[in-house]
Amino acid sequence: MKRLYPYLTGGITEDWTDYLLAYQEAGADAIEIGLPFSDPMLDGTTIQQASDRALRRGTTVDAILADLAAVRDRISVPLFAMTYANLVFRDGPEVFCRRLAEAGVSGLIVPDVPVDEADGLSAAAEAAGVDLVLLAAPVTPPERLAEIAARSRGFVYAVSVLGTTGERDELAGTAAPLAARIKAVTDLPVLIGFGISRPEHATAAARAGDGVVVASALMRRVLDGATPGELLDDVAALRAAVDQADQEVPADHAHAEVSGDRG
Amino acid sequence: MKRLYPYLTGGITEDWTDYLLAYQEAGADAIEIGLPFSDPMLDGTTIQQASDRALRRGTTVDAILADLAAVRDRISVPLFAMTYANLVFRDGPEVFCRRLAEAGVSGLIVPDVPVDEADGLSAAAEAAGVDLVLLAAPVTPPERLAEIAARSRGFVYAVSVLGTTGERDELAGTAAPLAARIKAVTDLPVLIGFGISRPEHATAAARAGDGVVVASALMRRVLDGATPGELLDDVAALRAAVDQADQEVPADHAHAEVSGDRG
Amino acid sequence: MTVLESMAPPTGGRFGDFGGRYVPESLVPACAALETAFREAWADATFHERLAELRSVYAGRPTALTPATTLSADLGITLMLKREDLAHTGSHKINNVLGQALLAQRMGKTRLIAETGAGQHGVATATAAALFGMRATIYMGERDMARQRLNVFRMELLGAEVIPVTAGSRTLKDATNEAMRGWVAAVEEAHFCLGSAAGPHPYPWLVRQFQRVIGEEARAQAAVQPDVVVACVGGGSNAAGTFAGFVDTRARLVGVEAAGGAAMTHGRPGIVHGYRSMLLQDEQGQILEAESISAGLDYPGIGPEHAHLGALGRAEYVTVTDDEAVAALGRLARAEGIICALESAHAVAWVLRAAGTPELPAGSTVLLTLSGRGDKDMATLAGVTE
Amino acid sequence: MTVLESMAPPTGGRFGDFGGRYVPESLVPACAALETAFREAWADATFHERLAELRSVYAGRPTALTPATTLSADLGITLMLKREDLAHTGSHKINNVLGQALLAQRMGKTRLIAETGAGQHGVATATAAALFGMRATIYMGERDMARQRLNVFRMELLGAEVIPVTAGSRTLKDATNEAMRGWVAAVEEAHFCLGSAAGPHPYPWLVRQFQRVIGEEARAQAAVQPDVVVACVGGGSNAAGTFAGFVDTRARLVGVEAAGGAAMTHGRPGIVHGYRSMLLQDEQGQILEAESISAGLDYPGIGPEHAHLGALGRAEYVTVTDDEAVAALGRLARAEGIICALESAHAVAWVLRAAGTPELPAGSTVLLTLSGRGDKDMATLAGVTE
Ligand SMILES: Cc1ncc(COP(=O)(O)O)c(C=O)c1O
Ligand SMILES: Cc1ncc(COP(=O)(O)O)c(C=O)c1O
Repeated sequence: MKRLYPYLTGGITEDWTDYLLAYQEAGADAIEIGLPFSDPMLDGTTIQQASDRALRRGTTVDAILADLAAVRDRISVPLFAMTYANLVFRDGPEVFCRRLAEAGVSGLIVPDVPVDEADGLSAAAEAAGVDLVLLAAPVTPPERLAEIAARSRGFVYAVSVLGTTGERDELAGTAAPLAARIKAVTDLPVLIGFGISRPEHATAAARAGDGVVVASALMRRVLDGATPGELLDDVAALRAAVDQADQEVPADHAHAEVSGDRG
Repeated sequence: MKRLYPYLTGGITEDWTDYLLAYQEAGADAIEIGLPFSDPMLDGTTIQQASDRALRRGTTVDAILADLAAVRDRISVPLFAMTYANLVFRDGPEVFCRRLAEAGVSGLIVPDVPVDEADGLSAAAEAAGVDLVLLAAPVTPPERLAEIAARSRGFVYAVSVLGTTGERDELAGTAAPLAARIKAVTDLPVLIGFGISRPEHATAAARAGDGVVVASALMRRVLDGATPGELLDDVAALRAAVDQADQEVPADHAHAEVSGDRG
Repeated sequence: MTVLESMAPPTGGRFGDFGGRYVPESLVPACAALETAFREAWADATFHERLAELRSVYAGRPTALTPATTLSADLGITLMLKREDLAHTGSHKINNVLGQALLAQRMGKTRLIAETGAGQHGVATATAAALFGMRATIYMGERDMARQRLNVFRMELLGAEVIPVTAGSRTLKDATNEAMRGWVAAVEEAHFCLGSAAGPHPYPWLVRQFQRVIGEEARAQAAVQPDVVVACVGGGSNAAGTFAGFVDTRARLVGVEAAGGAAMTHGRPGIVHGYRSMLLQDEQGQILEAESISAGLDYPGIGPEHAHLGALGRAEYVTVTDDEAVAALGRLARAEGIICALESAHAVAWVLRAAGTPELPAGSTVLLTLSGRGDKDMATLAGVTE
Repeated sequence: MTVLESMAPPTGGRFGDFGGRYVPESLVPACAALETAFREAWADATFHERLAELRSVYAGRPTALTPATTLSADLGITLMLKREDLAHTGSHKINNVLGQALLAQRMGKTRLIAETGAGQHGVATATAAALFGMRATIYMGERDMARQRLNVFRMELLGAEVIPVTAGSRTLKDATNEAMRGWVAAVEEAHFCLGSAAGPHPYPWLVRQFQRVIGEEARAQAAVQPDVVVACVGGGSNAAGTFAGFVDTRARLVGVEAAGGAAMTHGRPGIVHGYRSMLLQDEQGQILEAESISAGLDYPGIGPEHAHLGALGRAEYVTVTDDEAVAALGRLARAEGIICALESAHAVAWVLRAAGTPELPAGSTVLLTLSGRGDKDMATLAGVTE
């Protein structure tokens, strides 16, 4: 089964956890929760705006984790926190990971902590029972890719494109080859993220890997005022698109199709 | 008899020669006529404005001389032209001096042609029968003063002050000592000019020298729209003030009085 | 680690507890390639020759060391000014940029990306790009663009594209984020020409190496070796370059921060823009906006080497207010006929304040780096003084 | 008179038929005293040492000689740029002003009076006054003050009094008249720090002697001796200083005037501001207002030495329009990363236009003096290009 991991910026609205429930209801396999940071280096305009809005609302990591704890018993899918190094190292990675675990968050993605800087965090995450997900990029060289895959937990995040998060007209031609390279060196699921903006991108990406992460396309809707109910429909459409990849062709063919975008 | 040489900017109004006639009627011993130049380096604001206005009216040296020729038979006092080097050297000093003579102008004052630069001009003036008046300043050293006095014709112009033309509240303390120094080396009349703004200045200066040149104080009135009749009264008042110097005390005493201003 | 070691190529990109390479995976190979290229270049005599040639025939180096005669007499000290204001483009930023552009060319890059605050680094980058026939893309906060219109125009005249950054405080911090995002998207063709001794490894080291010419020249020029060496600190490049010339002497090293951007004095350790150092941040770990009249010091972080030198006690960090800096700029202008940048005026202000106190005893010999000239700040100052 | 003699101290203040001392009697003793003081100083090794020291530790000399690599390749010539833009305060004007301030100090003067057009000479004078602890009074046309606001602010910051001149065209010509009037009134305490190789004797000679460091440095720096030496000409000081280094060589000397201020090309002999030279004037002998986008070239006269060199055929004088100068400034910026002053851009524009034509054949080696940097002109340019 191909996976769908939709993203939500924590604390974006007062009742932000309603979106989580809607995502779950629409068929999310797991949910990524952004812990907003003032300087989200790897994020494009949409996630920057979402982070800004959440912070201007007065959101904090504590508040988000408290909100999560409150809905914890209604959420059955795994939750991954996505945030930046400064928040993780603020009180030390041990404290941070323990608090995640206590709030029911089982994974962590920190885009500005590459594998070389991950030692302390890896250990802390492991000790707290949190999966530290590492990211791989199209420019990652083979040996390094192997190391990332080996040290990643939960899944490997394939950054589809040389660029920030944000919607794009086409799925990057770099997505499928990267997914293939990662799959060649690991048995962990490989999720493709960055720029999955339309159901057809989701289908194509899910074909190439084991599933997709969708962030900006959903957050733009939330920023525009769409309700949890409306988001449920969006996620459901993505779910259908991802599922389509399951019903089709071998990976080889899918690969060729996706990389066709390159020309 | 102490002398009064009032000044008028040529071409300042359409009927500017009416002022000449008024000056004469009021008792001027001679009249200085400014031939306006665009860059009157030694003139203060009043004469600058008068020159500007005359030039903006379209005045030229030719036009001024033609106007003069037209009233020539009604003017019996000597006329001195006062202007700057560029107008004098424009077509060569010979041509320039001849034209002055033809228009009935018998003297020439060029403040930016000091004695060191005067050779050619002196010769040309002499040939045309025009008196080239040289100027002496408070800072002129003795030997140089003797040379200036020796080479000046008509009179010696004593520049009363280190400064430009323009009205001042008091007659400069430098005026009388300079006049005395010049008189000691020449038999030519010594006229004091620059900053003779009020009748009492005129009296004091006339005491120290052989008479006064009055320019800015009169031109300010003309610029303010005073009529030839009004200027007649102004010049008459100066005439009276100058004449007062005649009725008095020996030169020695006058000198002491004026230089008293210094302290 | 001893102080001297701390000035050597950092192992694993660390200065003590600070530094590192906290960047997205997309940038790791580029940073690594840059490090390799820099190590090779730095070991290559031809590279040094070309750099030396550019510095002297193009950038106006060596810059003068000027005795501040009047101020020295007034203050009872011996004050020498290292005149980076005389360098081409008007500040020390050109030293770094010429080095990086040479390196970028060596690496086959065709484009330079840079962030800028005061615009001095942007102008320097645009200049080097023009000189090397490269494209330049300069990210600049909208607020800084308004404060430094002259420099925006200069960059455009030099053929650079200036991209207004509207996120966050719309100043240097946000421009840096956006430049790094721009680099992520163009990492194969573009070199990120970072403007201070900050950012991910190898930048803090590499930038300091390109700036050490300041300190080395000054040391060779000074007739008397200084007791105290002073420089203003934004990201910390002019200070790092100056200190590098004196770290192995007994001279006290003093870095002067803007009171509103004083990462050393008011910050705590944290990670931003790819490196770990002292940072202005709130209780939650959100980065704070700095507030300084001088765009070049309006930055919440500081280069990791400074955090390390501070932790070791080898360098001291002090702060100066906007008002003190403005007054110092005027006093230097009237006393010595030198209009320095508002950034540099912070260093001057500390000397004015400290001279004759135990902080800077009478009789001291002081070397102060004037990091740049003040032309760019005239509009700001006119606003303040009118 | 041979050309070489024409470069020696002029007899009676004449360069051939030009020059002289056409000033009010009140100024004659001051001019004479200045001449004497200058002759003495120039013969005094201590004076030269002090001047050399100031030039190097304060003003950033020697300035670089930069090969314009890209333009040279594009134009098929070898173009070298003498970088007066790197001198302290941003132009060659500082060379003259440091010399005159030293001289004024030697003469016991306590105040400097100056005229300024672009403001560069005013800034330089205010700078020297600050450095020497003298008062400075700067006369500047109101129109130039509006065009060069940055420089007005710089002068005031340096402690100078800037007096707006509202007479005539409200530009340099009128400021010069007013400065001379101001000098007449303060001749005992004040030195008139004239800004170009114009004015009454000994100024044209004295200013050229203080500026010859440009040409002499360039000659020593150039690996290949130039076939052609080019500089822009306002009053003519940077050109005179440049030419002085090459007048005894076979190099062609080319002075570039602004088309709207081309005294050599469109003027006739005349007398203004104390000297006889080529002048823009009407049929009646009234001085015309020059019209140039560059305030420093917006002057109807030219130094008498140029009139003489032109009459002898030793130097050529050509003109460049505002549009050509603006385009040249941009092209130099994009090709070499140097934003020069609009004045200097006139010299660049001539090279761009002439290169590859019989006027400046391919293969020529050209030395061009970049008289100043362009910061002061950004507002003007923004107005033109927007
Ligand atoms: C003139 C000047 N000085 C100092 C700085 C601060 O930078 P750093 O601390 O890297 O020297 C800047 C930054 O723009 C600057 O323009
Ligand atoms: C940069 C620059 N170049 C040239 C000139 C023209 O003066 P000169 O012809 O005396 O060199 C000026 C005058 O202000 C100037 O500022």
